[in-house]
Amino acid sequence: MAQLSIQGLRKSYGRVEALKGIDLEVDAGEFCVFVGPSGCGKSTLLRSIAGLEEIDAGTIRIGDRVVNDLRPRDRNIAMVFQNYALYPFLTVFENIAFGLRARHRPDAEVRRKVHAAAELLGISDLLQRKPRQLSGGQRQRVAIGRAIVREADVFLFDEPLSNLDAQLRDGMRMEIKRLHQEIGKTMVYVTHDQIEAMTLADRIVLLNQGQIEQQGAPLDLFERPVSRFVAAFLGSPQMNFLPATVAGDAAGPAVRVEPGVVLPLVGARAPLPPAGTAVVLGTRPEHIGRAAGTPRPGQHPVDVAIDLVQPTGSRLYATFTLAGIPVTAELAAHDVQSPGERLTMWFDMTRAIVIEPESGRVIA
Amino acid sequence: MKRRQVRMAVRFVVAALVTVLFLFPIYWLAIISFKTPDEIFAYPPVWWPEQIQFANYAVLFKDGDAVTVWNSLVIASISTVFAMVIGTMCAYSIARFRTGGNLFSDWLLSNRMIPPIVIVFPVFLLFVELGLVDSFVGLILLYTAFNLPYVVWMMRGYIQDIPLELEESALVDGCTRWQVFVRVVWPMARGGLFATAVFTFVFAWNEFIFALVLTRSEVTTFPVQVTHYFGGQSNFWAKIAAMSVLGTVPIFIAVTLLQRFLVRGISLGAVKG
Amino acid sequence: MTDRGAMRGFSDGRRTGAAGARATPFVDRNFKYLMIFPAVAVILFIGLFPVIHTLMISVQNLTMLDEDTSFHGLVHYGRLLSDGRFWEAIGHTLIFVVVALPTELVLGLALAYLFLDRLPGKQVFVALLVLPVVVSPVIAGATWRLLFDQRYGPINQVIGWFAGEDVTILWTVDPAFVYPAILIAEIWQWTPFMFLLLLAALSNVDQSQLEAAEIDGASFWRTFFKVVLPAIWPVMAIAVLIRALDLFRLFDVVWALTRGGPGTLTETFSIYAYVQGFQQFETSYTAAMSLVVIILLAITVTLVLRRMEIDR
Amino acid sequence: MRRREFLYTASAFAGASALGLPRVARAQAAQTAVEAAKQFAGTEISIVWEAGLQALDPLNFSGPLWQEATGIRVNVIEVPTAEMFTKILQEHRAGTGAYDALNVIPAWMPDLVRAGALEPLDEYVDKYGYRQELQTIAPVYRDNQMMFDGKIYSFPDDGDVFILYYRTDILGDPEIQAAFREQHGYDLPVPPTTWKEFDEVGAFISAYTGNKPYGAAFFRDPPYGQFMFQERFRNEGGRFFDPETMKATINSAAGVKVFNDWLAENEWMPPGVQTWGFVENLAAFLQGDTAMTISWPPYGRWAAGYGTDEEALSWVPRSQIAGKVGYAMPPGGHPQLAAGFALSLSASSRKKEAAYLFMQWLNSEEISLKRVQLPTALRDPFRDSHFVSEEYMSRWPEAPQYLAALHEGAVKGLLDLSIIQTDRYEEALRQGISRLWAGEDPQAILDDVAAQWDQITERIGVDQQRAAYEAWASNAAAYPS
Repeated sequence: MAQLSIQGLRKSYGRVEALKGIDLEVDAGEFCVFVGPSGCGKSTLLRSIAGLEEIDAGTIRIGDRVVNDLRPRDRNIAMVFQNYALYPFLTVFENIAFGLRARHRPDAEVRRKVHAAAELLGISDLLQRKPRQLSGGQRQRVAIGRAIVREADVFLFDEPLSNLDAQLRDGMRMEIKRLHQEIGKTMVYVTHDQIEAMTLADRIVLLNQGQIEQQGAPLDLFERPVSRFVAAFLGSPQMNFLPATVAGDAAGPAVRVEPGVVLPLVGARAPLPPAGTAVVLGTRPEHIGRAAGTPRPGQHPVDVAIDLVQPTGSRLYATFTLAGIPVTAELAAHDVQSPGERLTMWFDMTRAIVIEPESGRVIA
Repeated sequence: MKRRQVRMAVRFVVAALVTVLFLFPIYWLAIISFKTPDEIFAYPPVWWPEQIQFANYAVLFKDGDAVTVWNSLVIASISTVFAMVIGTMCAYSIARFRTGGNLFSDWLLSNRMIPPIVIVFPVFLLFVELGLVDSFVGLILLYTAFNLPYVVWMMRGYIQDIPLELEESALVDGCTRWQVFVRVVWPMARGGLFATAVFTFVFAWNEFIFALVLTRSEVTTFPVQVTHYFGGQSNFWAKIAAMSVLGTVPIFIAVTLLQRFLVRGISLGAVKG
Repeated sequence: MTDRGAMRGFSDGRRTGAAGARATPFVDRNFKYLMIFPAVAVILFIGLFPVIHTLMISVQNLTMLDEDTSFHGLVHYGRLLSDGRFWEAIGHTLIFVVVALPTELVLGLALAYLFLDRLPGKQVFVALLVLPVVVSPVIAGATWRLLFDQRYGPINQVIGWFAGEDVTILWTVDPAFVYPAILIAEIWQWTPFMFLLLLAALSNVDQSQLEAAEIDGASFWRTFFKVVLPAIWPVMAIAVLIRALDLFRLFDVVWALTRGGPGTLTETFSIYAYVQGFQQFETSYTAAMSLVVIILLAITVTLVLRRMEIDR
Repeated sequence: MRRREFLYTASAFAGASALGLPRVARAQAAQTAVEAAKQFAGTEISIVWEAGLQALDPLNFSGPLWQEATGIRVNVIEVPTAEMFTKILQEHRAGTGAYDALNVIPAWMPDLVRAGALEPLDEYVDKYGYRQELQTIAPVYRDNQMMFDGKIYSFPDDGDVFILYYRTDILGDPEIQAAFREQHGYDLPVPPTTWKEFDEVGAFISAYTGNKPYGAAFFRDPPYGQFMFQERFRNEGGRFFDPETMKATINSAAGVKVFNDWLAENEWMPPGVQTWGFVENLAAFLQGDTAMTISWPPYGRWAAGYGTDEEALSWVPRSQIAGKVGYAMPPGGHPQLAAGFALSLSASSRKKEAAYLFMQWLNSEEISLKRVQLPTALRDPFRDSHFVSEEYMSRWPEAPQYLAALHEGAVKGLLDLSIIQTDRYEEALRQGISRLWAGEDPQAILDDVAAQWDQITERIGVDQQRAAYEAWASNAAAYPS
């Protein structure tokens, strides 16, 4: 049964519509991530769930209660904020205990729960410190601790890792994932970072301009994006989008990206529009590789001249020009020596998508 | 290197001279309070008394005049606490909910601009009506009211500097609005509370015109007491000096202890930090 | 990242429907009004009532002997127009404002520069220099009375050392010296105020901009006007405004030193109002005078604020 | 008197009245008051008193004594002179009953009575048999500072009068006398009796001794100078108003002469004398820096060293001139009865009876004699009996001459101008004096002051003011006869 259920949620600030009708169900124990570019409404959505924003229309249910008109304190939720929102004047212990104290829980219970949470997060030895004596990661743990002692129905995370440096972020991400596995609570997590979204989520909700663009399991979205927006948002480096036209071909559906370069589309697909229609071909960098040996089915060779090489150590990004735009390919570390090199690339056309340019919808 | 040192030495000497110059009047006042009558009326003036003596202070304590410092302390302290609590509540409402809009804020602040001389008479009549003349309650109420615009103005700035997330977090964690104010905003604004309270206190401590008109004998404050020594037949310079020192020392101590909060308070919040 | 743009605050908690009225307690629903209520009540009580009362008595005719509360129209306002002493008092007040204010500003700025860079004992100097500001103005006035005493005060004595003979400057009587005497006392008390503010403001000026100016070879004055002044302007504006308002109600120091004399040469508005209201009991006339001044002040301050566009 | 003595006296007194012992006849008013007041034991009455030395009387002496005798506590409200009139009138307007008894300066009486602030006392005086003792107050005070419109409004309680104090050793110095005679062709008058003589003697001493001491110094600070002007102006033949038109005549030749003489005197007086008030002038005289001065009676007591070892008087510089001071009428012979407090009953008091009894007791023959001898307080002899008190005469060697001078002053003295809103006229005059020190032309200043006076008169109403002035001027002590 759905732990969190939202129907027809609308919210505007003056004349700016922040949320334009959101429908969403989050199952009990599910880890749901709201992701999207800044300004897409994901934080507003989260804050509406928390009761920090008042909504203009729609219904929000937590469990079987409609919480629209409940104060935040009455919704039985817990929330972790981007800047941790720790109280600098309280010790770590009191920070974690804050919610319990506000509800006047007995002292023994407070102590027991705080210590349990601290244990879980590995911050037991920090309890008597003040927040300013903690590192960023430790502060984050305290913030999480403060949320989990509450034993709330739903946990909300508002970009909790964005203030951490890259290395710490990876570590914390793992811990949050483990935490979710251990306590098994419903979690709603907001981020603008697609890697976080991909790695953490049971379900990703991708928002764009106040609407849900697509939602589902991470791999679903990655592999079967419904729109150019989704395709572009997930994956790094970004998917290449090449202008193309539909080409009728005896062997099957194909697109022409530039004179002489016709790429056949492989796999089960919806039928393409008539030949000559302008479309956009989407292909991810990791689906372009240096030709070697015999091509697997669906791999199609294209001759290119490399313009730019960006080695990352384990991999290498090579950029060449095709259809008048730069295209990036993700290659093995030593596949290309220097710019100017001419070589043959294999395009994996089983994974390529075709997009209708006007609407941005994926059509095949 | 050498030139830099010379420059600093010169600056140091100038700074020292300026400081001495600015402190001299206070020194003179203080030293008079220790002089004997003969030394006060000595010509040419005596810059350092032969022997420090406390007779001028002893008289103040013996006659009970020193109690006016206590009166000032009571009135200034209580009115400061009231003004801080009420003012900070109001400031919070304005800062976070924009209550009443700019018009309300402007109106609040404009109350501070009214010269005291202008309203002291109507206030007197009002107090007569309410039996508040020559009462602690009256002056406390008046100073509270007079300080409120300043407190609201200052505290609004400090509250705006508090990250909103702290309050939101508290709301989610189970606080009512009032609990948020008491448990989060109040402790977070501590620095601002001090800075503002110093000046609220100084104002109430030093205020003269209201105290002059609205007190009789029970709650005379120390500035009014000092003017009592400007008698019709005599100016008691020794008493004036001793009473002034008695009333000024506490404020010097307070201000020195709270030095680091001073600048923002003094500048109506224009200078942060 | 936040989706909320410039919104830094809470929604007001009153947009919820009927269901909300039930679910959210009264206190939380009306929280913002309950929070301003005590302050508004106190200020209305002490701030608004007297002004309205002043307005009322200004159109009556209350004097020392007469408690005539019948309506007299605007006679007192008319009398104000032809009362030379009132306008002179306003003029004297303005003299204090226009002389003391720039002097305090310039001296304060010079002092701030003196203490800007590293200096041994800086903290102590600053802590000591601030003391005059918190001395009660009445006490400050009394202190300067002592200092300016032509016989038992040290100022004439020191001047005498330089002059090589005893001098007897009558600081509180001689028309050539009364203004300097009052101004010296006033400037003594409030220059540290300017100093403290400007020191803080100067310390906050972006160092990289100063260094850039230095590298460009700009002169001190050029740097000051192009870089420093714009940076400290907001603080300076506030300081000037505060001081201007304070100077306009100047009372205590003048009262202690000259009582507005000799004659009415140094009578400020506040002193004139005190004399009229409390010594001569021209109650209604004083009320009219007060209201005119409140209105003049309000207009001036509003204009100045608009001009300076001080951040609310 | 020290505190222990007060208590001794107090207990002896209380014991005596408790036993109902017959007392000398003239002490009856005090005793009557005490007996009648006992019914109010346990209450508290408030009395407005001038702040500072004056208030030490009720605070340390009469207040405790009264409480001991009657059980009525006295709450002394100290107010600086400059604020007294304001506060009394304010309080009356407010009607709070915060003040029961008042100290008032006679010049304020017409205004206070007109405003209804003072309670008529006749009824109480008769009820408590005080008329007889009122008659023994020195006539000039009794006849002029007690009644208004035929009713008693206050008890004169302070014989304030300006006395000329001069150094007998200096004016009597044979060497100086000889030199003076040589220069001026007449014997140095000890003391000078006209302003011409005074100025010549003063200037001569300053010059002869090289300003050690100066020939004389005065109060010149306007609040005090104002009294000095009133005295000298009238001794020079000046009149304040034309009784027909009520036009101010303060700018007459007499007024200008006074101003010009003042300016001339400043030349040989101590530099800065323009700013001198009570204390500066006192300090200079006691320290032997000036040979003559004019002031209120306490100068004479302190110059003799009477009571100056009291702690409360520690602010008075020690007298270097005890035994060397002579007392006389100021030049012209008619001293100003400057200010001088009287006791009045507040009309808004809610404890009139008790407050009245305290006033009667304070003012009575028995108690007032003690009070005028308090060295710290500033109440000066005002009853016929005070001037001839054996006890008082024994206080210091020259005390008999001192009392004689005060007595003479009470006979020849000139009343302060006292009409409707006197304070406004005085204020204009005070401002005129401060302009004189600022260097403006005497005639121009006085013309201006006269114009201001006319304006004030017009605002008050010429006829009304004329009536008030006529009533005042009809007193024998209004102008020298």
